[in-house]
Amino acid sequence: MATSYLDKKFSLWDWLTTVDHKKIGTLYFFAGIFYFAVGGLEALLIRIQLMYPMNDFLDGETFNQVMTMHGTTMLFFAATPLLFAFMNWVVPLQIGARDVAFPFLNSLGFWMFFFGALLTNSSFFLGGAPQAGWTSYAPLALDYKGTDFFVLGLQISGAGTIMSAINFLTTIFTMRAPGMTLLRMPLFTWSTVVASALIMFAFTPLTGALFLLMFERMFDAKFFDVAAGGNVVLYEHIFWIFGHPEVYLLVLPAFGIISDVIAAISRKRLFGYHSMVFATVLIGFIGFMVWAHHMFAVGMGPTVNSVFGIATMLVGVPTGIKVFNWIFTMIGGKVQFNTAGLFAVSFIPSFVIGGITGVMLASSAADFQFHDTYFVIAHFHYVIVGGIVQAIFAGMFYWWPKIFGKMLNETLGKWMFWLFLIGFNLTFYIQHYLGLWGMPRRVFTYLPNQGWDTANFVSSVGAFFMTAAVILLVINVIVTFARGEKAVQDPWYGRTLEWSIPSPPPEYNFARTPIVRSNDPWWYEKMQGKKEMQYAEPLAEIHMPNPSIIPMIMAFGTFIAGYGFIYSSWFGVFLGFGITGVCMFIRSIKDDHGQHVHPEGLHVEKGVHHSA
Amino acid sequence: MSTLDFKANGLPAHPEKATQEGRAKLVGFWLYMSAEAVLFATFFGTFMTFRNSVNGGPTGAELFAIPMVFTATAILLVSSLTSVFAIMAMQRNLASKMRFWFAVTVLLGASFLGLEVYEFVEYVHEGHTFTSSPFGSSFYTLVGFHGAHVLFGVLWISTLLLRNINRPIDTYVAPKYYVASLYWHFVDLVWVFIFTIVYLFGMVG
Amino acid sequence: MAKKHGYKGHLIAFALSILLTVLAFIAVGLGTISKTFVIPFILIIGIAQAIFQAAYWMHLNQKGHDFPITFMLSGFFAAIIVVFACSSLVWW
Amino acid sequence: MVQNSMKNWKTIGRYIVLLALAALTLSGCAGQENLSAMIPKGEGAEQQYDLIKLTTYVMLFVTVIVIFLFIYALVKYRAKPGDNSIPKQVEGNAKLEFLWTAIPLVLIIIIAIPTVKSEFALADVPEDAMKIKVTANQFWWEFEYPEYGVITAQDMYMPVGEKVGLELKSKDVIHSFWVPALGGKMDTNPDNTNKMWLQAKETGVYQGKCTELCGAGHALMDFKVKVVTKEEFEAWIEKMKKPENPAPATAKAEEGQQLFQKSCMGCHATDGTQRSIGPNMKGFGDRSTVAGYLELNEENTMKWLKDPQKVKQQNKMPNPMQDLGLNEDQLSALTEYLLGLKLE
Ligand code: HEA
Ligand code: HEA
Ligand code: HEC
Ligand code: CUA
Ligand SMILES: [Cu+2]
Repeated sequence: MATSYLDKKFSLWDWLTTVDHKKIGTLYFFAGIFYFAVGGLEALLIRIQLMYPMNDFLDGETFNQVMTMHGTTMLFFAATPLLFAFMNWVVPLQIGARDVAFPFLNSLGFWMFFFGALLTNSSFFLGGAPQAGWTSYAPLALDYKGTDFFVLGLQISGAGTIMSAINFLTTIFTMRAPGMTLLRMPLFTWSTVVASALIMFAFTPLTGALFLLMFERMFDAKFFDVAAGGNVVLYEHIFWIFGHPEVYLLVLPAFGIISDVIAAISRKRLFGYHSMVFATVLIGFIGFMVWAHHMFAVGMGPTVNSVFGIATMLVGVPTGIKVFNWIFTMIGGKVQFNTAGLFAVSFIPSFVIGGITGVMLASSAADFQFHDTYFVIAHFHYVIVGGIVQAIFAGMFYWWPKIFGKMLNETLGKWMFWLFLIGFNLTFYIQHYLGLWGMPRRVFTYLPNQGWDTANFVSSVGAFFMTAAVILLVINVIVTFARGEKAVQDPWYGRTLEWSIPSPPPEYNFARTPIVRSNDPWWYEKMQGKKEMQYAEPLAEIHMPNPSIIPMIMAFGTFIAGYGFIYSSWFGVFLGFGITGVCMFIRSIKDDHGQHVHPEGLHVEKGVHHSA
Repeated sequence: MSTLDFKANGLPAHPEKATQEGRAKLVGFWLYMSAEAVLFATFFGTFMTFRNSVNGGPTGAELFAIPMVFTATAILLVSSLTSVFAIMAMQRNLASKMRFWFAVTVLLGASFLGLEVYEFVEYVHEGHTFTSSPFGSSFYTLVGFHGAHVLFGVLWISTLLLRNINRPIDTYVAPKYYVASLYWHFVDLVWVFIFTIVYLFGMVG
Repeated sequence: MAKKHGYKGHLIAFALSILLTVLAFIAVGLGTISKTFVIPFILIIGIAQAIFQAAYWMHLNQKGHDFPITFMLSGFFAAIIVVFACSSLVWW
Repeated sequence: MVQNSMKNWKTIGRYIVLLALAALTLSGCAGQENLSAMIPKGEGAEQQYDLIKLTTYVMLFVTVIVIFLFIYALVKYRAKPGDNSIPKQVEGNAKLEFLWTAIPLVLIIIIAIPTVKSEFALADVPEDAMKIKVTANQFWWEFEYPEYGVITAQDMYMPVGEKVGLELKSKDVIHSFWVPALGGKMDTNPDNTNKMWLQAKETGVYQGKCTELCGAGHALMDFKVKVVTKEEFEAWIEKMKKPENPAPATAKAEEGQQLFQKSCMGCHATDGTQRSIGPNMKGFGDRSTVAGYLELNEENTMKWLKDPQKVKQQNKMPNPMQDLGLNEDQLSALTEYLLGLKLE
């Protein structure tokens, strides 16, 4: 058997310099889980504060900081990197590639995210976190020092995110194995395509919006100075042009995970593959034209509200196509309820509940009542926690054996599933009612005798169930690393290419590039009675990229420059950008032809280097 | 999949996309440009919003003068053409000719920047500054951001030229040159919108 | 259309783009043409010039560029939405 | 086989009953009167509640279908232990796929039409309606009645049954004006004026909330809408218009008045026709709250005056003791004076 990419002894240096997509995926994963715990802890603080009326556990300012950082951390520093982890782990394997198109950029993207997240979170220790909500509306946000950390942290991590998106797209478009046509790509890969496109076109307006905030705060620009003729609604528009696609770019990869897992656990081809692809693209497309549904109460007038309301409802149609296709994949199949399966299956009703409340919100006249209340909180936690988080858990149990070569513990997994399911329904179902009963969101406390006490208490209890579930997950991971059951190559009787290679895969993934002859190529070969894929080439030396420390240092430079801006120190700015610039310079003048490795079974003399 | 399939006396017809790495670079760079287009659009949108919010300061019609803008435009257009010449030379494996045209491009870019700095200084004297009004803030954000791109392009192409001053053209460096020239075109393209939307619209009022 | 890219082709392209530019400047410089005409006129000229340059100088008209074209178009679409949002919805 | 599916149907039936029960029990609690959007007391809120109900029913229909299919799939197609056979691989089904594209479209039309209707109805502020100018401040509300030249704070008075046109604006950051039982919310922006109307069907005191994050005091930026009969409203206006306030009843209140004129008048008018930086104090003694959310009484007023920041973080009033140099006795005098500021 081929030696796996994990067989080498790893030093810290290896992890800092790695450009292997699997290892970068792992970095993303653990960073993401860490921030998920941080964001979850913040959620817990929120729920503890709101457990009783007039609770004085957190004061208004602290609460706003915790609430802002909860939203920011969860969306940008937990959900996004966790999904990027899966993209890094899985996409090259699914398309039969040995690496990504730009391994250097991939690593740079990770480190930019890492330092950006660090910078934003450091605000807690440096005079207060941002406290104007994850939306950071002007002019309120302009009042707080914490906003600088928000702006620069997101700017840095956002740049990393855009790079990664470009990298994934290029990989998928130039590095597919022969025969892997676009319409044979697994749905997770497809959703990566659309999500990456959304990143490219949505994170850029965010970058713009953040620049406006930054210039206003640091260089006294006048964009939002109403007395001078500025306008604060401009910021809302730009923010939501980003903000709405942002939530879809999170949910689409989740859809992708669910599509792959449901097909695998049902042992059945995904029902309506073509309409699934079409729906994915359509959701991404319509997603760009609905942003103003977050702004119905801004006062844009009935015509604009109606147009955006109806456009928003239309997103329900392609999403519905997906939901029914998943159900009909199960119907007629043989559904296996392992932990991955449980999470994938329970994704469906949870997401649908969140989706239909979304359609209710899209009814603009009714949204005057829903807007900025706990009804909205309930809506998006159903789609996010019931949807994205459950999909992430499903993907985790599903792909863990491939990536780490060990099976996560099923018993612990099932316990976790039930605790989590109960927990999040307890927490968020009741919040629909709270919203209708008049409870606004983003309140640090509330008066007694408004009929909200019991519901809030119930909601907080649910959060403890979720905490227990997450702790079980952490235990599960530790136990599995310590003495988990070894995984076989194809534990779920899988369908896609990643299951045709060893668990964990060798460094170069595919010793020989496979030929793809059908959708679900691995399943197809198995059905033909084959034990392995057909190959496009004989065994030969494999060209792989060199590891490099430069990306990390380059990202570190932006980190320094970020603090330079925050503390108005030109020295810091120049030092930081100087570091980054020197790295770029070195990178561009130093030729890097990569290295050649020898796949197992091929005897080539050691030490001979074939770079030109 | 060797990196270099160098023929004895010549290059493949399209050396920039002869290798997998080269092809990926091109695709990736196009993606990058489409993303940047949206970033510029954000600043264009901001500018459009505030183009009349002058806060008592000078208006676009009072500030902008045709000769200066036209000169700047002409410089940038010509530099785009020279970078095309450079790439054509590269594709014919004429290294020194390529270097010459790229050097011209860099010089033109630098003179554009000089002109822009001069222009900004003028405006500041007339009371049109970054902090004077939303119009000022959005003007300098947009035009300055473009200027920063020009500066980056100048530095980038110069670095490429210096680094490879004695090096023949091969399929390893060809994509680098090609991508740099694409970038330069992109910067020129953005300028087309800037002179139309910022300057010409501004003069019309 | 012209798929070859000799010096001549590029010079023609250049002449055209200078022509378009001059036209736009003249339309504005005359100062006599009404605003309602000039604004759309120079905008169209600008877009025409952009497409033109992208096709000839950036070789988008050559084959094998479907993918960049798709994304440039999507980017353009997103860009228009952004500009539209900012310039028309903000002051309602 | 037949028996088996019978059993499955029963299970599904039980689930549906359970779900319906859950829905019923929960819809039983509609929240608190005069606060909940589910107990509408105004024309706008009623329209919106109708829309909420309609969308809920349509969406419940969708959910029932999905849950039904879902449970069917789970129960019927769960793999039996040891069964490793491979099910038939199906590519799709064009008819079915068309069906679940078309039906949602129809459902969306069903929701969209009343939405648009109601949207335009809600935006249609009659020209001749009585106007109230609402100005939001961190973290209090000012209400101006331009036709009458009256300005007040925290408690908005309006006549029952009549459509009132609101013009909303903010002095600083964005806030949002919401009286759930009377109608939906509308943002108050610093850069332009928004319009909406309210029409109350019953007299009473309705709770209002600020629903756009506006700082640390956001949660406490409550206000009251007092819906009274037309006569009571006219009477209130008359009282508000009177320039003079009742003479202080005690010596202590007298002292308070002097202190107030010295230290507080700069920000707080006591004349109901004047605008001031802080809330207008005319009729303060008749309000239901101090600082918008604490019950109005001596203790709470003292609490506010002793340390406004503690009562409402980040609010814009200076600390009377530290910043204005008043001592506790003086505060107590001020309190007595303020509580005596009643309408007569
Ligand atoms: C992953 C995240 C995610 C997803 C997928 C969605 C999906 C949707 N969202 Fe949500 N939304 C958020 C995250 C998300 N949202 C967040 C974070 C906010 C708050 C931001 C903030 O203010 O902080 C928000 C806020 C938000 C608002 C603004 C509320 C307000 O502030 O007033 C609206 C309004 O229209 C809305 C609508 C929708 C709709 C219509 C969908 C649709 O895509 C849902 C489509 C799905 C279905 C409809 C279910 C399946 C379909 C069928 C079974 C077919 C039958 C269907 C029909 C007949 C319609 N969302
Ligand atoms: C990906 C996005 C995401 C996720 C996963 C979550 C998850 C959760 N959210 Fe969050 N939420 C948002 C995105 C998200 N949220 C956003 C965008 C906002 C709006 C912010 C704003 O208004 O600006 C918001 C706002 C928000 C509010 C409203 C705050 C307000 O308006 O005042 C509430 C209140 O209940 C809440 C609760 C929760 C809870 C209980 C969870 C739970 O699901 C969390 C479960 C996880 C845990 C409980 C982790 C437990 C782990 C540990 C405790 C550590 C253990 C570690 C070791 C042993 C090593 N969220
Ligand atoms: C700088 C201006 C300023 C000064 C001076 C000032 N106040 Fe205030 N006051 C405010 C503001 C602003 C508020 C609203 C605070 C809030 O609710 O956020 C307020 C609120 C109040 C309230 C609660 C009002 C209500 O409607 O519930 C009282 C009572 C009060 N002030 C009394 C006083 C007294 C007494 C003094 C003098 C000792 C004083 N204020 C001085 C600005 C001021
Ligand atoms: Cu005012 Cu919230
Ligand atoms: Cu949205």
